[in-house]
Amino acid sequence: MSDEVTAEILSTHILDLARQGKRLDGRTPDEYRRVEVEPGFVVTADGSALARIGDTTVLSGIKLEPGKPYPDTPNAGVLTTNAELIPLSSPTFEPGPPHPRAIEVSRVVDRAIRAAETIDLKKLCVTPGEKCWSCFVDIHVLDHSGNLIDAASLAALGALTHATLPQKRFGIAEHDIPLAVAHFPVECTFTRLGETIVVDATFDEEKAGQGRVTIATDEAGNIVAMQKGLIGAFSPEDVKEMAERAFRHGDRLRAIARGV
Amino acid sequence: MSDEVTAEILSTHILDLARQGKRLDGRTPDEYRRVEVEPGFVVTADGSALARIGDTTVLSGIKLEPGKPYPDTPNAGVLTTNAELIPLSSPTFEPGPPHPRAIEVSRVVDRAIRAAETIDLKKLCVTPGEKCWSCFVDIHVLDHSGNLIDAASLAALGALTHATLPQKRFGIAEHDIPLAVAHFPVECTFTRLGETIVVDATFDEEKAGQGRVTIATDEAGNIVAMQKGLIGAFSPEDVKEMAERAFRHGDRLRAIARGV
Amino acid sequence: MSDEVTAEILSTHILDLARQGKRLDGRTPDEYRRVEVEPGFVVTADGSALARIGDTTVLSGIKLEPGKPYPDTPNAGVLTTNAELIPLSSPTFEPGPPHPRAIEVSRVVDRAIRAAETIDLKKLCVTPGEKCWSCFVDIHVLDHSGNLIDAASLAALGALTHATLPQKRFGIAEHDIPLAVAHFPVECTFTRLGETIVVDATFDEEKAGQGRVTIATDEAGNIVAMQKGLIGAFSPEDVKEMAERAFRHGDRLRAIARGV
Amino acid sequence: MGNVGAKEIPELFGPDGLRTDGRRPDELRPLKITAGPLHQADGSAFVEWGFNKVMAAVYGPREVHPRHLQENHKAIVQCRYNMAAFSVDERKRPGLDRRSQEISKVIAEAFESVIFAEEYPRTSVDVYIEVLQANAGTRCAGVVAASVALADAGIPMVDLLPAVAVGKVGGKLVLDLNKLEDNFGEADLPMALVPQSGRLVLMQMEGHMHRDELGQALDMGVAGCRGIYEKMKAALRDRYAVAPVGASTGAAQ
Amino acid sequence: MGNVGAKEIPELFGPDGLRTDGRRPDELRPLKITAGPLHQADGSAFVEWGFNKVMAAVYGPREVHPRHLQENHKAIVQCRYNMAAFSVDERKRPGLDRRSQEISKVIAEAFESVIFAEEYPRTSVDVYIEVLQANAGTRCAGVVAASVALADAGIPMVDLLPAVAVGKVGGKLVLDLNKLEDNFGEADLPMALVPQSGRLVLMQMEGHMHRDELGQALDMGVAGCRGIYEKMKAALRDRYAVAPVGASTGAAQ
Amino acid sequence: MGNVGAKEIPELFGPDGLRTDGRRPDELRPLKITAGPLHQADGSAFVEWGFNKVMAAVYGPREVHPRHLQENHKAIVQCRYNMAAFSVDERKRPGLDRRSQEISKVIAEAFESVIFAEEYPRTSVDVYIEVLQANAGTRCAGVVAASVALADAGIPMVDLLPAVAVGKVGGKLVLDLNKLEDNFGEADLPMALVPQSGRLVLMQMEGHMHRDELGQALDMGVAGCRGIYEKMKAALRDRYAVAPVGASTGAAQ
Repeated sequence: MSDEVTAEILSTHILDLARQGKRLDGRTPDEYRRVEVEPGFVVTADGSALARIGDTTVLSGIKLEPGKPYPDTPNAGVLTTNAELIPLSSPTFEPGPPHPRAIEVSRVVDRAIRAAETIDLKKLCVTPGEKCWSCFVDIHVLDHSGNLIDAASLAALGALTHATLPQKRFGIAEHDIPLAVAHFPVECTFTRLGETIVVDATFDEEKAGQGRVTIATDEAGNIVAMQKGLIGAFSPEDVKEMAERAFRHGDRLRAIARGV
Repeated sequence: MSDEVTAEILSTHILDLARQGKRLDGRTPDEYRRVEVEPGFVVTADGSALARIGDTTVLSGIKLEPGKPYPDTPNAGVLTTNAELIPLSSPTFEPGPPHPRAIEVSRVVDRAIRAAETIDLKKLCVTPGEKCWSCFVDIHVLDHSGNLIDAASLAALGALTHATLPQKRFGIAEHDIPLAVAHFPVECTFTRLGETIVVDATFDEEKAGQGRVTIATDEAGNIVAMQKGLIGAFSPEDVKEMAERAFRHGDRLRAIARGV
Repeated sequence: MSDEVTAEILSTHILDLARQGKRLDGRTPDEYRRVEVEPGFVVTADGSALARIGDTTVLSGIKLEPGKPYPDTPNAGVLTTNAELIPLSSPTFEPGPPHPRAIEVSRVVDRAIRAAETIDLKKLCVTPGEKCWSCFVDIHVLDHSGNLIDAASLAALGALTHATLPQKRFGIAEHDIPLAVAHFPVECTFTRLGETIVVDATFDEEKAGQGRVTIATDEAGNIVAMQKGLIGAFSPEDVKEMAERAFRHGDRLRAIARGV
Repeated sequence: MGNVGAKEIPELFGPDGLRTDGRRPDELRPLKITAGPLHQADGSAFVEWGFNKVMAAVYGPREVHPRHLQENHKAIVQCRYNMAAFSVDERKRPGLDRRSQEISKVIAEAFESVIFAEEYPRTSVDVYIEVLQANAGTRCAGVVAASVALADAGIPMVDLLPAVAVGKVGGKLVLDLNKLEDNFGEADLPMALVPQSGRLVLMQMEGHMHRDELGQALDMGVAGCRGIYEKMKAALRDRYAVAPVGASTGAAQ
Repeated sequence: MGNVGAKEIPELFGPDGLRTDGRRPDELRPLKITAGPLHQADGSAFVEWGFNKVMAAVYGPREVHPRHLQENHKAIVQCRYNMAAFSVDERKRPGLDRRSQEISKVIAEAFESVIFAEEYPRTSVDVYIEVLQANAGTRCAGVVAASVALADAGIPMVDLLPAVAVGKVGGKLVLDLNKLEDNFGEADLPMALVPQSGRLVLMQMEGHMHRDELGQALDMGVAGCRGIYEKMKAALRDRYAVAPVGASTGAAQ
Repeated sequence: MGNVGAKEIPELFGPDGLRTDGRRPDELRPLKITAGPLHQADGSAFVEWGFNKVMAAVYGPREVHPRHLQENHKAIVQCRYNMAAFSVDERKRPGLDRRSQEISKVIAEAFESVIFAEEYPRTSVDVYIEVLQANAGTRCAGVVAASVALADAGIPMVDLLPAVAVGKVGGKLVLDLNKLEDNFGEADLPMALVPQSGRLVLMQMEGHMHRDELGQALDMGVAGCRGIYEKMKAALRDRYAVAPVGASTGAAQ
């Protein structure tokens, strides 16, 4: 039996189960796999966290370096988010320049961090128009069993939450100080399986899926980012319902990422 | 019938007609299609023009930015010409890094602008060796029905002719001033069809063609650039004759590009 | 007979000969082909040499330019080695970005030059942390008949030995002075053919080979770089024996490269 | 969005409650759609929307490049959303940046959600969007242009795809942000609607929108899309009115 | 190595002859090997060695990409050694630099020297090494991790490949350089051993080592490799002890 | 050309009417052509012309890379004109810049105009030109070298392709510009001639040349080409004189 046929049969089965509100691994449609965030995994980073959602594993590391503000935001530091979907993490990833799906992951995570004003970029400005801190959020996917965006978002938030400004390394001050994190956005991703919309899809569910929506919420009741992806369609009512579910999951995920 | 065979038959037909001094669209060998230049098409550019030669459409936009003179020309501004043969404009263009034929278009247009001293680059120098204006001539092909070089040259000249130095945008002066255009080069391109040499070849004529020669002339009787391209050969007598034809067409094309 | 079969037969023959201590071109296992180094081949370079080992020809050119020290070595000039395995030199090389085998050649040559402290980089520092000389060693392979690393190393050493600091070109002083070369590393490369290990393998021997070891020695009895490459294995005893052979050949090769 | 540390926020509503360009909160900018302006493409459209100028062309169904992307049971949609160097205030370096690549991806997925892809296995429908002059809302203008170009090319689809952004400006929801509003607003929510099913196939959002505002924002966007839908249909009608079917086929190719 | 013009060289041995981290000259840093931590890869291993953290994964034998590299009579080994941006003090730009490409090449060749490649013609065995935290010796840690990952993936090999560097520091030969020793030492000689044959399949060297020292350095490295070999075998035994063969197959895939 | 804003123009003619290097206006620089210096290439040539040093090699007809460029009814010519980093005063970054790509294109087209391409369908004739030392006129030197290399490789052609530039310097037309004349001259018109037919297959021009001067410039170039043609034929005769046909075939491969 070819891989294509096997995949087709598996997808059909997943959709059949979904019709009955069931999932292959026994979860309900609104249930996440086990979620863990382990901060401080990499000591060479100025902040780091390993996030696990089921078998999906994503590592994020923060680096802060002296930089120069962008001309149009002279009073703000610079934030750069980069996701590497390295071929180590999945048979579906190939070496080479960043694939659009890697770019999408990094941009959706970046958008939530930026829009939520997770870190106050103004505080990263040293001399307006001249000197600032550049904050790099690097995301390294290690094991891809589905739902990369949520895992990447948790890893990034976990890494930022525990990051320090390396003032000592750059001879700026005697001591490092914590990077001030002001807000805590988390992404929550939904996948359509027929008329059922499940949260935290596995890799196989993503392949069977008919559209994906990610909703990032903050701790104050705001939606800070959304992204519809893949082939499929959602009604406005679907979106409203997913948003409410995203807020419910958000509180728990946020607590895990912050380690509180 | 395969595409290749159809193209072969069309080329044979075009060459047969050429032997009788005729062309597929009824023109004489020395006749251009309808030529139009519409300046100011894009307001975000500091100068712009849309050039149409028959169904061929090319848009050029000028951008002027503060820059730094090249070390070997400390008293001159910097001119950069770039042509994008975007896949929107022809089934024969593919996405990706610039193809040699795109590079050729931009370099041939650039050569004429530069050699004719179209704009006095010394006037774009602000502080010798330190500060100058960088002038970008970007050429965007929208519809490729043949004779891209002439259309690109007309669009670029039209855009330069109506460009302004954006002194206000960069806080250099209260008012913008026109970019001083000193000379008006235009390119005129010929294609060999058997022993007949036609001007302004269509896409199909280019495919049937046996060599191409572009001759750029200025308003003072000078040849400022030439380029022989594609597979084919021309005698010195052919070149002399084409040059005379280029001067004849040049006056009319120049007037259209300048809008006078 | 396919190319693959021909190559297979040739390789078998080479290995058969090696078992008897013989080689296709009549050399003994420890014998180099004719070695020549012609300095000053290119006058546009600040130093240059053409190295020939049998039919293998490699040209190296040195360029010295004002630069900036690396932040972690503020008191030293910058050395950059680059090898181009251009498609002109072999049917097995293709155009495009540097292939790992080109990177390996440049890095192995660079490692020997750098580790041997061939040029005292501190003397290339002009103003600590601010200004220094950047020394570019460019290696251009012209004819690849095997043993590129040794030929590249000889060409680079020959070019450095005769290089001058172009103080005049950059208006730094009235006169150019010689680039001070302090040490003279040469690489010596071995190839396993069964249990025989030959020096200076030809292209065909390299294809039949079962592993390659390069050992760079200086004039003072030091090993300054080593590199095992290709598929194959060597015992520590093999390595010790090759090192002794590398020292023996080193003295002669060094003299040829220095032209003394 | 994203203008942290930038200059002071200007006033975005007049005393009459109208916007800086005189529009009501739920009013679209002027929109002009021309179907079939290009001769080489299999289908094309030109959209002038506020101060945006966007050209779209469609080629296909045709052979897939690069070949390994080919799918055995359906056509794929490949999209290239590109901004001309001179389309923005500060010259943009030619080539696709990360933003353009992301937008290309979500637009391709939006169209692949409405095209009858199974009818053309092993082919590609190539959608090219060129932003010639940008002034906020280029991705929606691109979707509208590409959708009309797809229809012009005769690609079978469930429906046309009207698209528009809803934003939050000075605490209020407004339709179809202009550049000033985009720069200084609190949220931007572009979307593309399948009018026939009432479902969204493209949706992105960035900024701050309270959970209570989402429903109203979506409703405003859907209503806006329905208005745009009419203009899209009219543009296609005009195209055929000018050139009857037989002739237009020639012109479009 | 390579720190010409850098700051003063610190003291690298204590009065007791021990190294800055308290090790004897021929003593390894703490080494922990975990086989099979990843779920997608066909085989994987995680190595914590001193302050290094390196993950390796193996996929294959599988179809060759790009196709033209395929060989008719054997499998090829493709290796990608990569450093995460945050694995070093100064952020590393993502993507393979020249050093990573060279290391990838010599590691691929080392494994191709021990794999029974003829058993899988026209396939590729893909070895991915990700350095997550670097502190001198990452290529050797990568070889050790990749070797265990290959075994975990069930790829038939002559033997495992233990690897370690010997260095020269303050004029003395030492095993398994740490970062300080690597920065200020006189020579670095990483190697990988086939324990069964006693031969080396990876060897690089940089610095100054007198001809009389080479023999001792190689012997020290070989002895070090033999110690590492035992830990590699133990890690694979632990892997099967935790999950019996049937179960582990599932977990590894 | 192109030295707008540069230093003052030096005197380019002596009181005797001779040029800075002592040549008459229609006199070539010293030209030495060596056929067949390389061993790997199917054909090769080395040209020393004034202070230029240019090597050319030809491979083919052989399989086309990349494959999709293959043509069913003829061979294609692929050309790569490249300048070594050290060939010019200021070090050139390795790799093909836009100028090199343009020159590669027009040279490939020139040779494709004279090769009997129909004899080798579905193949490529690959022409590699390496400028090792540059001093004005490298594209013409490259064409001369490549043409001899093609003959050395036994590729059937209508004729050899001599090439030379005519320039305008201090208001006068001169043959074969040197570097000073190229930097400070008013026009540069490189061309390549098919002696047999008297037609040009390569021609570029940049600068200012009055319409009345063109005829004389072309005539001067054609005459120059005819002189170079003799030297090219002599180089090929020397090649066979040294090594008789049977032996040379081996040496060239």
